[in-house]
Order: sequence, then C-alpha cells, then structure tokens
Amino acid sequence: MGDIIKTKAAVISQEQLTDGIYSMYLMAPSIARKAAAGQFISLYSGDRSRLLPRPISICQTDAEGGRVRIVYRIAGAGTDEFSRRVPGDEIDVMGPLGNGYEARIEREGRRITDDTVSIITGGGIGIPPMLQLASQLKGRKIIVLGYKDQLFLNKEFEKYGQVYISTEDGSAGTKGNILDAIREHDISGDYIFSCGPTPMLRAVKAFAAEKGMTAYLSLEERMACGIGACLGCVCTTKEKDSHSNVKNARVCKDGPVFNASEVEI
Amino acid sequence: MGDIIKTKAAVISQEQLTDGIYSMYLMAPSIARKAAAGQFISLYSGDRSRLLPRPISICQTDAEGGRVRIVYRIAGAGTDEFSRRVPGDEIDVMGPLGNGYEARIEREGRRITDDTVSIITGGGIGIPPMLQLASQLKGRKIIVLGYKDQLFLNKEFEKYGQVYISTEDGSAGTKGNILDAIREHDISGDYIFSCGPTPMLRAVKAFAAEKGMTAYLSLEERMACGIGACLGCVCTTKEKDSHSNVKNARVCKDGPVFNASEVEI
Amino acid sequence: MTDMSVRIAGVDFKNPVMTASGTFGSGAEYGQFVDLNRLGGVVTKGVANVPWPGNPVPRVAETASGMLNAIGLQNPGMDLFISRDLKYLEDYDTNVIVNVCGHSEEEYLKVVERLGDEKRVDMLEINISCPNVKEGGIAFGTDPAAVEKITKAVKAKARQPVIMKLSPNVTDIAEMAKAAQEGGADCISLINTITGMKIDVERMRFVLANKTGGLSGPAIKPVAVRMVYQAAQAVSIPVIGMGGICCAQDALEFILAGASAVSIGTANFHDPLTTVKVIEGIEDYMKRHGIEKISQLVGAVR
Amino acid sequence: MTDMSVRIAGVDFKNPVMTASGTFGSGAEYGQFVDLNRLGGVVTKGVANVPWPGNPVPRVAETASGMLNAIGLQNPGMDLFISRDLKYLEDYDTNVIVNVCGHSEEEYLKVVERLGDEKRVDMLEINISCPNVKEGGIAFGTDPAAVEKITKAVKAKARQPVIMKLSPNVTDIAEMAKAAQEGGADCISLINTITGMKIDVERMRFVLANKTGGLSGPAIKPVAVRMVYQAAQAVSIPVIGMGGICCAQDALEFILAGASAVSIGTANFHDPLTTVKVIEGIEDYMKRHGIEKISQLVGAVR
Ligand SMILES: Cc1cc2nc3c(=O)[nH]c(=O)nc-3n(C[C@H](O)[C@H](O)[C@H](O)COP(=O)(O)OP(=O)(O)OC[C@H]3O[C@@H](n4cnc5c(N)ncnc54)[C@H](O)[C@@H]3O)c2cc1C
Ligand SMILES: Cc1cc2nc3c(=O)[nH]c(=O)nc-3n(C[C@H](O)[C@H](O)[C@H](O)COP(=O)(O)OP(=O)(O)OC[C@H]3O[C@@H](n4cnc5c(N)ncnc54)[C@H](O)[C@@H]3O)c2cc1C
Ligand SMILES: Cc1cc2nc3c(=O)[nH]c(=O)nc-3n(C[C@H](O)[C@H](O)[C@H](O)COP(=O)(O)O)c2cc1C
Ligand SMILES: Cc1cc2nc3c(=O)[nH]c(=O)nc-3n(C[C@H](O)[C@H](O)[C@H](O)COP(=O)(O)O)c2cc1C
Ligand code: FES
Ligand code: FES
Repeated sequence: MGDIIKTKAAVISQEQLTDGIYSMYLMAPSIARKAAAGQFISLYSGDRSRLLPRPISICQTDAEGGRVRIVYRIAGAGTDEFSRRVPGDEIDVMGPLGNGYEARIEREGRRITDDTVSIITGGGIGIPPMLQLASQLKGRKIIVLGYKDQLFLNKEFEKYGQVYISTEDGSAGTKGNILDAIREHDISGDYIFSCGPTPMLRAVKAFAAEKGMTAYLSLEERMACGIGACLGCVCTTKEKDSHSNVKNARVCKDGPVFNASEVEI
Repeated sequence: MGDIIKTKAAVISQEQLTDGIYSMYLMAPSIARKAAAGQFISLYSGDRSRLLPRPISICQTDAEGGRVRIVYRIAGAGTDEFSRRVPGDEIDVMGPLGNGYEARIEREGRRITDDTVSIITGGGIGIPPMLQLASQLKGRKIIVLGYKDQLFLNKEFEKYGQVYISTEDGSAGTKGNILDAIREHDISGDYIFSCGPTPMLRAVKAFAAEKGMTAYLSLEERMACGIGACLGCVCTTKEKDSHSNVKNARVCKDGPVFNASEVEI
Repeated sequence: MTDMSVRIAGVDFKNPVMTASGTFGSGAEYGQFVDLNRLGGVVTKGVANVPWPGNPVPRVAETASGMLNAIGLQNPGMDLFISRDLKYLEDYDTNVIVNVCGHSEEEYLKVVERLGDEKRVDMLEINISCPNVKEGGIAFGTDPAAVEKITKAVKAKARQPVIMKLSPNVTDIAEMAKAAQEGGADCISLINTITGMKIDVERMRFVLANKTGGLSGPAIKPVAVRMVYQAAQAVSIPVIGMGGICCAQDALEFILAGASAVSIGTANFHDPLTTVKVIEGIEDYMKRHGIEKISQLVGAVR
Repeated sequence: MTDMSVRIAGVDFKNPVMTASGTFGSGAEYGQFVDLNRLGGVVTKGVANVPWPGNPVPRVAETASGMLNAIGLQNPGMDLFISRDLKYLEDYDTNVIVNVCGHSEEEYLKVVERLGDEKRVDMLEINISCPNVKEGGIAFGTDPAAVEKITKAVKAKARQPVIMKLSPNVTDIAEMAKAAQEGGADCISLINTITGMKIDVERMRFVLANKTGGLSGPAIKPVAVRMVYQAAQAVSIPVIGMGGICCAQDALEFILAGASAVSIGTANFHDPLTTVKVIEGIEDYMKRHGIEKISQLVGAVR
C-alpha cells in the first residue's frame, strides 16, 4: 500500500572486497526503482532465533535491471549469515527505508546545482552509501574516504570526482582520519556529506560549523521495526520534532540523514 | 571416547518415497560401522531456535560405504528442514544411540538361529527400522507392514521374507491393522518384533502374550539429551530397573527396544 | 460459517486479534502493510498526560528468539495523541484501545479523564507493568494491594471499559489477576515484558543504556501461556493474552489457555503482515476442526 | 599466564565452568564426549533421601530457543547415588557438587546429613526452586522467610559448604538472595527454570503431562543475567550463574554481571562439548583482553 515493501530478494552475486567486507547484488525491482541515495534496506535473518532486521545502506541501484547493491562488513551472526548466501539464495528484505540526502535537502528548500561544490566523505563501513550519492549528486564532487588500513570501493568513486584517502596506519593517502586529509589538501566546498563512525561525524559537524558549511550526516542506531513504529532508534534533536513532541527524531524514519545542525551527536 | 559420536554428516541423497515420507542417505562412516538394527541417530536442526535433537531410526547401514540411511516423515519444522537438505549439505548427527534388537536378545540369553521363525512388524513410520532388522536377522522372517493408505519401502522387504500388508482403507492387502493381517493369514512364529504407534504395540504385546511368543517392541518418547543423562524419555517398567531404582527405564539409552513383558505401555 | 467475533466487557470485536501496545505506534506505520480494518483492535503506544522523552539509546537489543527494549514510554503526550493519532484512527473500522501510562496515580487519572470524552476510544488499557521507567509503571504492578488501589481509582473516573495490563515479574500472577478483578477491572491483559539484561562482553558494558530492558518475543511465549492460563483460572473477567505470538498456532495456544483475545507485538517487527496471517490462520484452524464460534475455544484446554 | 582458577567458599576450582544440575546426570553419559577432568565442577542431578519416580511423560518439550522440562526430580535415592554415582566420580579430578532435593525440611536434612561423611562431596547445592514438584522445591524458594529458615536448618547440619539454588519465579530476586545470605548460605546459584507451558493446539491438550514445566536455554538468558546482576549487587557471598549459556560469550556475560562461576545446562543437549568449548573460549578472551586472573572480570560491569 505504501512505498515500502517487504519481499524476498534473490542473491545475484556475492563478492568479498577485502577482509570481512562483502559486496552483494540483490534482485529487488520495486526497491531498486524507488531508492534514493542515503536510504537503506532491512535484511532479515533466515534463522528463527534472530528476529530483528539488519539495516544496511543502499550502495548502488540499477532501476532498469531491478538490482540493489549493498556493501557490508561482517559484524556478527546476521551479517556472517548473509556473507554465506550464494547466487540463487533468497533473503527477506524491506525497503527502501528512511529519507535520503536529496529528500532532506529539498525539504529544507535548498538546491544543488551544477555549480555546487560538495565534499563527500565516508569512513569505514560508512563509505558504501556515499557511492550512490556520488553517482547522483549534481555539481563538482570532492570525495574523501577514510580507512583503517585496507582500501575498498575507492576505485569505483574515481569516475565521480577527485578522490582523497586517509588511513589510520598511513599505508595509503594521509595518515589519520578524513579531517586530516581535508586539512592536508585544504579541501573546501558548499556542502559536506558524511557517513561513518560517530566520532568522525562529530568532527565533520564541528568542521562544517567552523567553515560555515552545511553538513548532512547519516546516523546509525539499533533498530527493531525500521519504519518508525517502535521508537527504538531515536537521536537527540536540538528542537522538538513534530512527531515525537520531544527532542527525539527517529533515525529509521525521520533520518538516517540529518542536517548536522539539527542533531546532538 | 565412547562408541557414540557427534559429527557433521554430508547428505548423499534425498528422495521422496510418498506424500511427506523421505529417504535420505548420510555419509557418517563411524556410525555406519557400529550401528545395529533398532538403534537410532539424533539429527540436529541448523536453526538456532530449535535446540533439541530429532531422534530418527536407522533404516539401513552400509559399513563399507560409510553410509547411513534414514526414512522419515515430515512431522514438524525439524523434519521439514531436513527434507529440504540437498546432496552436499551437512547435518549434525549423533549416534548410534540406544540398544538394538540383537543386543537386547543377547542380554536376555536368547539366541536366534537359522531355525527361528520371526514375525517382523512395522506400522507407518515404524516401518523403516524394520528393514535393517529384516536384512540382518537369521532364520525365517515373515514381514507384516501396516499403512494408512500409501505404501512405501514394502518392495525393499521382499528379498528378506514373505511380505504381508495391511492398509486402513483396504486399498492394499488386508483392510485394517497388522494384527488383522496376522490373523487373516494365520501367521505364527517364535519371536515378534514391532515398531509403530503405541496402540499397535499394545496390540502386539497382547497378541504375543496370548500366543506365548516373545515380543520385542521399539518405543518412542520425547527426548532432550538422547544419551541417558536428562531422564526426559522414560517408560514405565514392570520391575525397578537398575539405573533409575524406580520403575522408569530410559527409552534413549536402555531402549528404544524393550521386551514387551518388561514395559507397561 | 466460522464466527470469529468476540465480545469483551461489552465491546464487540470482529476478531480476537489486536496489536500489542508500543509495537505498532498508533497504526500509521504498519498501515502501509496491513489493512487496519481487518484487525480486531489497535492498541496504541502508551500515552501520558504530558510528553515523555523516554530513555537514552541504545534502547533495543536482540536476544535468542526475542528482544529487549527500554524505550521508557516515550510519548508525545495526550494532547498531540488525541489531535493526531486518534484522528488518524477515525477512518478505520476497528476498535481503538488506548494504553495509558503515568508516574503516579494522579498522572494516570489525568489521561483517563481526558480520554473519557473521546468517542474514538473503545477501551482503556492501563499499563501498570512497564519495567523501563523508574517511577510508576511496574511499581504499581507487583503488589496486589497497589494493583487493586490503582484499578479502583481508574474505574472511578473511566468512561470506557478498563483493561489492567499485568506484569509477569511477579511470584504469583493469579494473585495480581484477582487484585485487578477486586478493584473492578473489566478485563486484564498479560503479559508485559519480563525484565532482562544483555552485556556486550567485548566492550565490557551493558548493551542498553538503561542497563535492563523488557524481554519480549517467542522466547517468552511459554511463560506467557502459563500465566494466561493461571490468570484465567483465577478470575471471571475476560483475559487478553500476549507474549511471543508469531503465528495462528501461537495465538491459539493463548486462546485455548483461556484468553478471549490476543495481541501481537514483537512479531510485527519481523513480519509486518503477522496480524493478518494470524487472523487467516485461526479461521483456517476453526474450519479444519469444525469450530463454529471462537468462544468455543476459549479456555478449552484445562 | 591466564589464571582461570576461582575459590568459592573455601573450595578451589580449576576454572569457573561447571555443569547445571539435572542436565548432566552424574557425568557418566557426557563423560563419553568430554574429559570430566577439565571441568571446574560436576553438579549432579538432584538427589533425595529415597528414590523418586518423577512425573509422567511427556516430560520435555521444545520451545523457541529453549525447552520445557517436567522431570519432577526423578532420582535413585541417596543410597544408590552414593554407592554408584559418587563412586564413579571418585576417579576424576574435578569438584563434585551434589544437588539436594526434598519434599520437606526433614527430607532435605536427611540427605545433607548422610552426605556429610562423603569425602567426594565438595559442596552441596540445595534446590529450593524446582517448579516441577507439588510439595517442596519451589514452595521453599519463593518466600524470603522460608528461604532463610531452610538455609539455617541446612547450614546447621551440613559438613560441606552450602549453595542455595534460587528460583527466578519471584518478584524480587535480591530479597531472596539476601534471605539466603541471612540464613548463612556460603554461596547462591541461579537461575533455576522459569515456569512455562506449551499447548498442542492440533490435539487440544497440554504438551507436558504435568501441564507446566521449567523453561531453560538461551531464551531465558537475558532474565538470568539480570537476576545474577541484581543478586550479586545485593549480597557479599559468591554467586554461581546459569541460564541459557551456550558459548564463552554467554558465560562471560554472567561473570561480568557478578558471577564467580557458571553452570551449563540445556546447551549440553545440543552440543555435548559445550563445557569444554566455553572453558577454551574464556581463556582465549582473557588472552585477547590481557586479563591475567578471571577474578578481575567478576562483576566488572556494573
Ligand atoms: C541506517 C543504517 C545503515 C547501515 N548501513 C550499513 C552498511 O551499509 N554496511 C554495513 O556493513 N553496516 C551497516 N550498518 C550497520 C549494520 O546494521 C550492522 O553491522 C548489522 O546490523 C550487524 O548485524 P549482525 O547480526 O552481523 O551483528 P550482531 O551484533 O549480531 O547484531 C545484533 C543486533 O544488533 C544490531 N546491530 C549491531 N550492530 C549495529 C549497528 N552498527 N547499527 C545498527 N544495528 C546494529 C543488529 O541489527 C541486530 O539487531 C548500518 C546501520 C544502520 C542503522
Ligand atoms: C527412537 C525414535 C525413533 C524414531 N524414528 C523415526 C523414524 O525412523 N522416522 C520418522 O519419521 N520418525 C521417527 N521418530 C519420530 C521423530 O523423532 C519425530 O517425528 C521428529 O522428532 C519430529 O520433529 P519435528 O521437528 O519435525 O516436529 P516438531 O513437532 O516440530 O518437534 C518438536 C519437538 O518434539 C519432538 N518430537 C515430535 N514428535 C516426536 C515423536 N514422535 N517422538 C519423539 N520426539 C518427537 C521433536 O524431536 C522436537 O524436540 C522416532 C522417534 C524416536 C523417539
Ligand atoms: C518496543 C516495545 C515497546 C513497548 N511499549 C509498551 C507500552 O508502551 N505499553 C505497554 O503496556 N506495553 C508495551 N510493550 C509490551 C508489549 O505490548 C507486549 O506486552 C510485550 O512485548 C509482549 O508481547 P510480544 O512478545 O508479542 O511483543 C512494548 C513492547 C515492545 C517490544
Ligand atoms: C532436564 C532438566 C533437569 C533439571 N533438573 C534439575 C535438578 O534436578 N535440580 C536443579 O536444581 N535444577 C535442575 N534443572 C535446572 C538447571 O540446573 C538450570 O538451573 C536451568 O536449566 C537453567 O540453565 P540452562 O538454561 O543452562 O539449562 C534442570 C534443568 C533441565 C533442563
Ligand atoms: S526502529 Fe522502530 S522507530 Fe526506528
Ligand atoms: S533423552 Fe535424556 S535420558 Fe533419554
């Protein structure tokens, strides 16, 4: 009835990108058709002892082919199970969920044009959703990717803009985090988009405030329903939000993308 | 350390015999080598929400080939799961469990010789274990198989003795149960072996008592450990048994085969 | 004809299947998946006299065949609830049961009084069993004298039939059920969640910010069925059963144990269509077993 | 060096991992799979002064991530237990903890006195929490005054350190833990099973002949961890934790919550090697986290 559907999706391909990081294509035409950058899907375990959904960002979509790509890290039993699925297997998925970047930008009355300069930053397993954003966003894009040591997906970003890299161990690019890379290369722009661990998002928020840029952050939180019904996944907002009537927005439904200035992280 | 092992067994083949009844060959050499007719194996679900073992009788073994055959009915989620396993998949199994027919006969100081006449009876899903017994027992064997309507495995018994059939709906053989078939054909012998639903076992016990025959019955009960530790699966015995010190023998360890005269069913 | 309708405390339900408070919002989100008109009732998230912020995150954690939650009764307060959530439900032909929470008797009564004028409210469910708030909630639900007292106070003000929602975190559920009946409750519902805890051993800290949370889902079903059975044996008012229902078979366990109706909570998170599948499954069961009226099944196993 | 040894009530354990009463017989059956010498302790099936027949079958039923049992404390009586089961355990280098059951204070004391002379018995665990027998068992374990009284009586006669095994079927576990401590218990263990019920809807009858049974397994782990945490906060005597432990991570949850040792029950039925895997997993965890003595972990999350 709504835009969100729950369906069985066939695994089309499964590939290990680096240690513990996998890329999977799923056949889910109605999700592929509608999904926007920054939205996510919920994957469900086939094991009856694991009931809650695993939220995973959409990394790429192919509306005509009906395919949705996700890139994920083995973090526990659920993602481990997904990594063992082979082409032809089916996985229960729900999506597309949440608000993407563009929906949020539009709602705020802003516009990204061909002249806009955007800094697209991703850290670790926050990198995958930035690929779809990089492929869809108008204007000039500067891409900054932060890794611990092993790189993945970075080549795929190259066609969308200049790619800068940071690694914690200094094995590639700037030694340090993405902020170190941004400062080292004196990167600036109108907007900054970011997904990654909370300390990184905090640093991006502070950096944007310092430079007077608008920052959009993609948040993570533990979820139960994934569609806004259970109030499990809230984040603290600066102002009362209209749904909760307290300062609690739902990451799954009101987010996961928020304007940095509206959330306390 | 003991004779019982728990191991992963590869599915070699899976075949549907009739509605809801499947035959599966598993590769489990150390079980195949040791298993005697009347013993069973525990199969474990791959789903973490289902922890208890599913006890299934051994239907045939092939010591050289390392194969164990089971024939089973889909009775619930566990057996349904097993029926979906395909060659190459693995299932956790434990076995061989319990005492088979010959162990029990020997313990009682009896002997089956080439002159012994045995009636081998199975009802419904109690039929499979009788196939191994029929293939191993010395002497002359008269086989009586009871079905609701659809026959299975009956052809495979033919090489071991004369086969009589009963069906509840009369579609094959004697209309009624195995006792009706036994009476119709005036079958008699020295021993009677039986596995099947409790009402059938009760009737066999009464028949044996009436005719002065020795009857061995294979009992079923809900199990948790399958090896005699939890006292979940007891049956009532006539005398105090040495383990329990009350009149409760463990079906999994002291049975599943009992002399009809020692159990209250 | 299979007749699935039930009458509870004078209220007619088209079938005995409703949603469990706090797992279904006020219906808007799951309304994308299921036609709310098909449900026996929608039980709303707990509502208080003023907005509550709830607990800090993480608020949910997965456990074996279940989950822990420590939402802490976040809610927008009764005013916004009435103007938005109740309004939304006006368009649907299903019973609306409003779950009420409070930190004190006074707070409960404020909500109960305010809802008295609302035509769209068919019944009130008084949550005296939430383990996730420091005051109120469970404190009212684990002492029979307190249960009776709050029930009496609520009944004195309520304009709709009152369901008292009991906590499973007690030694003797029958005693609590009787106390609610003594206090004049029209109905009882159970179980709320069982208090539990999960520790992240790698990070050496509690998984939930609130340390403890309420356990729900299939894991608790055997406890819930037992308590519904014991409660139904102890009282003559109707019982609404819940705790881990995922399919029609589960719902029927509760009904056979003595529940006149059932609620579905955690299972919605796994499969948003659960409620409708349960309704269809019960109907199918009744046909197979030749049961004409669902009331024939209530408490049939004893 | 990782030091896994623990000292509880003056008894030294080579590691904190034991078996849970009633799930491991007296070790003989699982001795086919695991080397009993590796275990911190073997806790035997409950033993009474005379043989008990237990409940009728079916006695066990599977539930989501758990099981119900209503064995009803079938046991061969203390004489055969001593001459056969204790004798069997003489050959192993592990602590032997005998679980004691009874219908009355007198019956408990008979067993406690008789075991006083047995050198092979390192500790006694007094089961005042079995939900599956009509008299005794749980009746002693759900009232603090009764817990204190039976503890005192047992302590007056016992020649070995006494563990009181508490029931989770109570409103306030901390109160029960304190009552045991007041009574002079050397240690408490928890949780026993949570009372539950399963109904076979197709046959319209209870699955267990006893109607109710005790719920165990991973399903109850969150409740068990919470109760161990609350009990450990309430008393100064050591706590042995159990309920749903399947792997080292699970065991560590209990230890971090305040348990000095843990017991493994239902998981043995699924994987007979669980105890040894848990021991190895804890050792590995300690190495990874640079923990030298396991006592550093006890109650480290608070
Ligand atoms: C909006 C959103 C988008 C995400 N996108 C990606 C992505 O593109 N790629 C990727 O690898 N990971 C992503 N994650 C994190 C991913 O959801 C978790 O790694 C995953 O749920 C872990 O499941 P598990 O069963 O392997 O781990 P377990 O630890 O066994 O999971 C136990 C429970 O905790 C939840 N959980 C565990 N870690 C997280 C987490 N970090 N965030 C939310 N819930 C968690 C699980 O969903 C499950 O309910 C995203 C999270 C969110 C909220
Ligand atoms: C010694 C022995 C030998 C058996 N041999 C065979 C055989 O050769 N072929 C065959 O098809 N079946 C056999 N059975 C019955 C078989 O064990 C059950 O059908 C099976 O366990 C059902 O599991 P499920 O998950 O499909 O059903 P569910 O009903 O979902 O099972 C739930 C629980 O109940 C137990 N259970 C259910 N039915 C039975 C039963 N009849 N006996 C014991 N436990 C049960 C299951 O093991 C499980 O723990 C045997 C049983 C025993 C005790
Ligand atoms: C996320 C969540 C929120 C809940 N919120 C409430 C609530 O506000 N009021 C209430 O009475 N019960 C609340 N409950 C309890 C449920 O209504 C129900 O009693 C319990 O979860 C058991 O049912 P289940 O196992 O089907 O979920 C909540 C449960 C969950 C999982
Ligand atoms: C089959 C079975 C029999 C049990 N028998 C006893 C017993 O005799 N005495 C006792 O104190 N606890 C008994 N228990 C309870 C366990 O010792 C343990 O407290 C409980 O099962 C929780 O642990 P688990 O989830 O690891 O099984 C029994 C449990 C099971 C499953
Ligand atoms: S996960 Fe339920 S509201 Fe977000
Ligand atoms: S199943 Fe445990 S004793 Fe038989």
